[in-house]
Amino acid sequence: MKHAILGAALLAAYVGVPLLFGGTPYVMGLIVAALTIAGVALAWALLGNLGGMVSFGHAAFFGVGSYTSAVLSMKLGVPVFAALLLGGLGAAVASVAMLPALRLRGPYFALAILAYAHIFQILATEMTPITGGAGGLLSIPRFPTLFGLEFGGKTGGYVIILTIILLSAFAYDAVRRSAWGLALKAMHDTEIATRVIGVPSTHLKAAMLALSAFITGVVGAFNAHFISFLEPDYAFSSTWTVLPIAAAIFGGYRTVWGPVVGALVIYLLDQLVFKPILPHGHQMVLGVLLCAMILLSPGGLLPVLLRRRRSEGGRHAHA
Amino acid sequence: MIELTLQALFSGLLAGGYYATVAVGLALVFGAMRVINLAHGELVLLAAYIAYAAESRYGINPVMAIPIALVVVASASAIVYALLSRIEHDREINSLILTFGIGIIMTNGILTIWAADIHSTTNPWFQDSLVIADTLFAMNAEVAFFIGGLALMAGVYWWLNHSWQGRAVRALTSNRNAAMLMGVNPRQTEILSFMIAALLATFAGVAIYTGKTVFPSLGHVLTVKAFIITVLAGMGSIHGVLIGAIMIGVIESLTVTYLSASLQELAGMLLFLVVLFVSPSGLFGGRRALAR
Amino acid sequence: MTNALDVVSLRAGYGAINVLWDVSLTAETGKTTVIVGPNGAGKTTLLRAIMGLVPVTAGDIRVNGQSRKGAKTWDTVADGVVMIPEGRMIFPDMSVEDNLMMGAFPRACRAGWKRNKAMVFDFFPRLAERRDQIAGTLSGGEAQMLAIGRGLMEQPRVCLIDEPSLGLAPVVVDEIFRILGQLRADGMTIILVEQNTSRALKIADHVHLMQSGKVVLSERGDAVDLDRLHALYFAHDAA
Amino acid sequence: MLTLEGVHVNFGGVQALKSASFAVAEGESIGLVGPNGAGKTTLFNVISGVVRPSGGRLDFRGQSLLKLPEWKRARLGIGRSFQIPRPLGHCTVRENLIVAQRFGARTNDPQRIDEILDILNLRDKADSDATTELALTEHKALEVGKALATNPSLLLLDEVLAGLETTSKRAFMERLGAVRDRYKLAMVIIEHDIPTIAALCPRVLVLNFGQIIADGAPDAVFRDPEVIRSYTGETTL
Amino acid sequence: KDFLLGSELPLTGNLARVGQGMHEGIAVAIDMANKAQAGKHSFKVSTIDDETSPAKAVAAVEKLIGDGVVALTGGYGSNIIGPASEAAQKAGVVYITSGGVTPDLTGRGYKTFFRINNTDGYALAMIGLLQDMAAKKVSVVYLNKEATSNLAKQVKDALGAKGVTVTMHEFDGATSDFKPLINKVKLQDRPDVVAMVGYENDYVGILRAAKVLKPDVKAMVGVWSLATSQMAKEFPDLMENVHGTSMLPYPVEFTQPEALEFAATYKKLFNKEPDYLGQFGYVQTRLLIDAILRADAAGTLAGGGLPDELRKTDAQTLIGRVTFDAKGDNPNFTHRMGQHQGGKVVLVWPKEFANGAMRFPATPW
Ligand SMILES: Nc1ncnc2c1ncn2[C@@H]1O[C@H](COP(=O)(O)OP(=O)(O)OP(=O)(O)O)[C@@H](O)[C@H]1O
Ligand SMILES: Nc1ncnc2c1ncn2[C@@H]1O[C@H](COP(=O)(O)OP(=O)(O)OP(=O)(O)O)[C@@H](O)[C@H]1O
Ligand SMILES: [Mg+2]
Ligand SMILES: [Mg+2]
Repeated sequence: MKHAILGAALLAAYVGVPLLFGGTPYVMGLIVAALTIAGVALAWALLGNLGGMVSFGHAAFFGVGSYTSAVLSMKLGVPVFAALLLGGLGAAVASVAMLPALRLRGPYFALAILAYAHIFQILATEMTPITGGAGGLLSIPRFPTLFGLEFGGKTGGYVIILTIILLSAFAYDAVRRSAWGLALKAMHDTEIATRVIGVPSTHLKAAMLALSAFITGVVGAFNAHFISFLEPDYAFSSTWTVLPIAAAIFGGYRTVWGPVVGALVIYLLDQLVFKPILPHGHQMVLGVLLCAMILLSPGGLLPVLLRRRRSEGGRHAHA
Repeated sequence: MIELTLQALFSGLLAGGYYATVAVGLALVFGAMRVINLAHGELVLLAAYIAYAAESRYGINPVMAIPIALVVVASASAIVYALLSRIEHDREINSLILTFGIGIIMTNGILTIWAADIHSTTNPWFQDSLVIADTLFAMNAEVAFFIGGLALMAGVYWWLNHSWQGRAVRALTSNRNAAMLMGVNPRQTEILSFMIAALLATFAGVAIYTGKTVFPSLGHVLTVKAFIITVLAGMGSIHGVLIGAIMIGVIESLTVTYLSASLQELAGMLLFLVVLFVSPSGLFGGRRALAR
Repeated sequence: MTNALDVVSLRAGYGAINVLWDVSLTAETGKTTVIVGPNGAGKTTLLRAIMGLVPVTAGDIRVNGQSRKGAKTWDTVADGVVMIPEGRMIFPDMSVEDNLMMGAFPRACRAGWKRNKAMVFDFFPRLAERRDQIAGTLSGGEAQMLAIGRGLMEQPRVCLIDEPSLGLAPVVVDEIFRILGQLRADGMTIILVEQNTSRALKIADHVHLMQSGKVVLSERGDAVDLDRLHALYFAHDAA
Repeated sequence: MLTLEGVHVNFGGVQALKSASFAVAEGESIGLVGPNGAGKTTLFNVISGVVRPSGGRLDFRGQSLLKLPEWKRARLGIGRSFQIPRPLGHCTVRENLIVAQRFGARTNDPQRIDEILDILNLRDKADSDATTELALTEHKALEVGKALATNPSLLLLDEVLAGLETTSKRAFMERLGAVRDRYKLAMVIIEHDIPTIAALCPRVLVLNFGQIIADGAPDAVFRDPEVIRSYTGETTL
Repeated sequence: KDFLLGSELPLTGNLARVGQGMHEGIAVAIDMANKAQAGKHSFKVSTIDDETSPAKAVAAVEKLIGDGVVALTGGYGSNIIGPASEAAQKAGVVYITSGGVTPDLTGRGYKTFFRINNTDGYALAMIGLLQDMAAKKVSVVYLNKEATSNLAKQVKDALGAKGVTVTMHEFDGATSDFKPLINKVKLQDRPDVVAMVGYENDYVGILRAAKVLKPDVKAMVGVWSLATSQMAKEFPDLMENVHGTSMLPYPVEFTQPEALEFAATYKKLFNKEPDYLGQFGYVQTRLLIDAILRADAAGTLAGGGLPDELRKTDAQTLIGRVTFDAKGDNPNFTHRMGQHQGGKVVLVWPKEFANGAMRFPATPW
């Protein structure tokens, strides 16, 4: 039963959506953009939910991932798909520079990561020979055509980002279900208490930071090849932090799929519904929507949708 | 050379004063409710725009506009509080999104009402230069609001640390139930601190309107800066905010003077990280019990 | 004469979990009422319910004959009804001295804070030594002393005390019971929850035994026999 | 199995431990008593790695512990409880024990977890939220449970019996004794209840102002005038 | 016949002001075209806020093309225009702009991309003015964005080649206190002229700092958004004697009928004096409309003839003569320089367009 639902959903996502919207590049482009946000939102929520770390600087990973991949493919001719993974790796390596920040908690950690994002952005601006400086990189190689499938277009991009998100979500879910997941959840408020029962909490947190950075980096790299353009202000824009956070919390950041649902709903509602109605003030509607969500359903959208199915779920935050 | 350095230090000090006036309200609200008010910068901006409206429409001196702005900002602040206090679960994270949403609404509201143009006071007195000992230069507005800001901060510091209500504010964040057992009325206390934060925001807004320029997207910038300084200070510490803000102001102006103006943000961020790595809860963050 | 406190058929608990089942008891003005009972019986919950920290679903609480059901904690405190919680309920980020000052927060107590602080330091010299220490770093026993001292700063007329001897060294426990005796002699109404039954009974005017959220025995202090009381604890286990 | 030599701990101006030295033999039970603020909890913190001493030696089964992080010490077999209970956040009681077992003991043995729940009388509460739905004494029991679930060979218990009423305390002590004997645990137990200590531990250490002022059999130690003056007062065996 | 034009512009966020400015110019062009063509043709523009995001700009272009627009006018910021015009190129739809001046944009050689202004035109004006002033030492204070640093470097290279001592000072967009920087200029560089390359709030910050520190210079010169009516009104005493690029004087002294009509329409629609952003938006849209009408008359519009028709443009406009080269750039573009004088903006360079005398040396303090 469960497998049947999963299969149907996958079929709908991989076949149904392209069939429906493949003809309208505008809508397809919006869906890809929404999924890009969703990917970062998922990675952010992974770090927040499992690592207990709220980050205000995921733009750092996004930017490092996109630059790594773009530069590798442009200057060293690395194949685009390989560069994509190396972009993720680059972001994970960048997260190593943030290890000292793991000692920090709460807002201290959140802002330390933000500081990193700023620093990386300034470095990207100043390292002109590699990054093209403030002018950025134009004409980044697009995704190639493989096995007769054209990945360079909107639909191809959609298939790639969808796959990235599915794989990330499965990885997230696997970690969450493992003993690691339990220990990570347990660590939030009482790290010392977990350490004295044998949990190497710093290692676990570092691993989650690296995993989250990797996913974000891959998504950033995807975006670079999809948009085919990069500049520091764009690659490290706070949008890559702010929107995913809003999306994740909107959708329910304690669930695996909440951030994805949240990103799709927020982005598509905003662009497809509010923007045509209120061309100038549609962000205001987004603000109202966020506030209303927090006040009316603090657990996020997904838990609301699922509430009917699970009668008893309110008592524990299902992580 | 010495002249250059002295002016850099002086400018940094004054810039720090600006940062501090913006940040201190954020720190106070965090101290009072453990809530990071991401709409704080927008409240500051709102005050600035009220001052602008008062000046451009009725010719009121920006300083005289403070009471008017205070009424508006305090009302906005009260709404923020009313909404915040409805959050029951996961307050720390949910309040972020709530206040972030309020910030978006306010920024776009300001954009709709006042358009995207940049504004600043037209009263020349504020920008006239004030020269100290022939070597230190500043604008009248900078010095006046620096001194005023210091006085306000000293007042808030005293209030928080030495008055009965201020102590209750701290007690409430330290242990809410225990504070209630001491006879503290949480709502009343929280509203009070929100109103004081509104006063600080109003002051900061008028300071920015007279000494800098204002435009709708500035609110977000102010929030981020204030947030960074609050964390650098140690969340909730008032005197830390002043010291942290001045540190940032001075390092930035020294970087401009001796390296490059495009590296000043980098210098500020590096300073921020270094401080956090040396002292993980900021300059004056509370020491917490390790384990019992 | 009205009682300082009447609890009438009180029901209270935590959300879906009800803990107190129709608890009734009274505390006479100026007398010491001791509540004993096995762990988890609901003693702490009862005190918290009286203070308005736990929602009451049925029944009534009266202070000096006046209903206080649904009253806010801070209003109850302002009326002189004070609870001394066990030591975890201090203000961990504030100094010892600020913790004590918070005890004097109710308006009626502010004037006397200096005198009361001196009295507390007199009772617990250890606190005087540690006055500037952040309370969260105190040892368990020191924190317990702080909680008691802070409660005394509130100049209670009716004082609810939850396990004051918990975690204290025997010498300090002696001191605590000496202080309680003195307060009782001064005419304070005391409601004491205590596991150290034999010590508590010595100062009790009235004793209530709670079990599984109910009061199963109420007797005058001098009528209570320790062995019989403990036997009743067992009866619960068997049942 | 555990040796401390000249351990010093400073907190700002406060000397919490001054040259503390003693040894625990395999399977030995020691009662640790002393006035409030004497440094007992600090001693546990040093052994479990939560506090780094400013000087001294600390060996466990011939290996120095000083450089090891908390979690490695736990895996070596040092289990501890916290005086102020620290349940794991967002977890049920059972999940608390599972984490301790998976990481501390690195095994997966649900049966043993049930066993621990039974010993500690926590069966009814197994699925309650550990942070918000327990009474104080249940919290303390859970503290012991977390330590036991790591399969320790040395158990450090900080006032886990405090607040238990007399009958439960006796029952709890008996079960603790049984566990100790079954798993051949060494145990150091901090408690202010003198009869309990005397019944459970053949050896008692008295700490005062960070120094060990008495070490020996209970009846000898509790007759020491210095101990009576600073600690036991009117209370006697 | 009804023609729908598309426009993608930042209407919110950091660039909201410039986006609005260009938007107003576009609206004026549409209004005037509708009047001129009344009864024959009508024009409409559909505008989408790109929120200063390349992805959203691309989406906007795609949506507009999906809605059937004839061509696109607008765009602000080279980084946004790049991907947006690429999407237009893919669909073979004309994209005309004045919002991004970097050579990279025209360097791509797109068939459908047109631009009426460029960095060279700004640099030429600034260099020309500085040479007229016979400045020996110049301090260039510039924002570290792409367009600004390109321009600054061009000025430096050109002046340096002529033996002028040029010192460069880069600053970051977050800078709000320029006193340390200006103090450095004052004490170390001691230039004749300070050249500013940034945006409005940077100019205000720099000029305020200069007004406080009073460096011993002969003139303050800037580029975009400086010699505007808006600045003259908002910061009267700060702007006095400051030079900046400006196509038109303020108050506008138009002589050509077209210019007069432009100013009147602008005033009618927005109740304010037109500024340079409006002029550029207007000019690019007018040229586009002219080309559309020509192509329509020739019957090539539906067959993709618009780019060719636009490339044939050779017109005298508010910003001077406009033609397009093979890459879509306007090689004739040179800016003019204005100076704030007593609440007005007087054109002072080049001579042939000047409507007043340059005050020199002169500073706001
Ligand atoms: N916050 C809570 N949420 C749910 N249940 C609770 C909560 N606090 C306590 N309980 C439950 O209520 C019951 C009574 O607890 P209470 O603390 O009142 O007991 P007590 O008599 O004070 O026991 P002790 O002697 O252990 O202090 C216990 O079963 C406990 O598990
Ligand atoms: N971080 C700290 N800063 C300052 N003093 C501290 C700190 N931590 C502990 N202390 C002090 O060190 C002393 C020893 O504390 P410890 O907790 O070890 O006492 P204890 O023997 O366990 O007492 P109790 O029986 O009351 O639990 C206490 O006086 C305490 O106040
Ligand atoms: Mg209790
Ligand atoms: Mg202790």
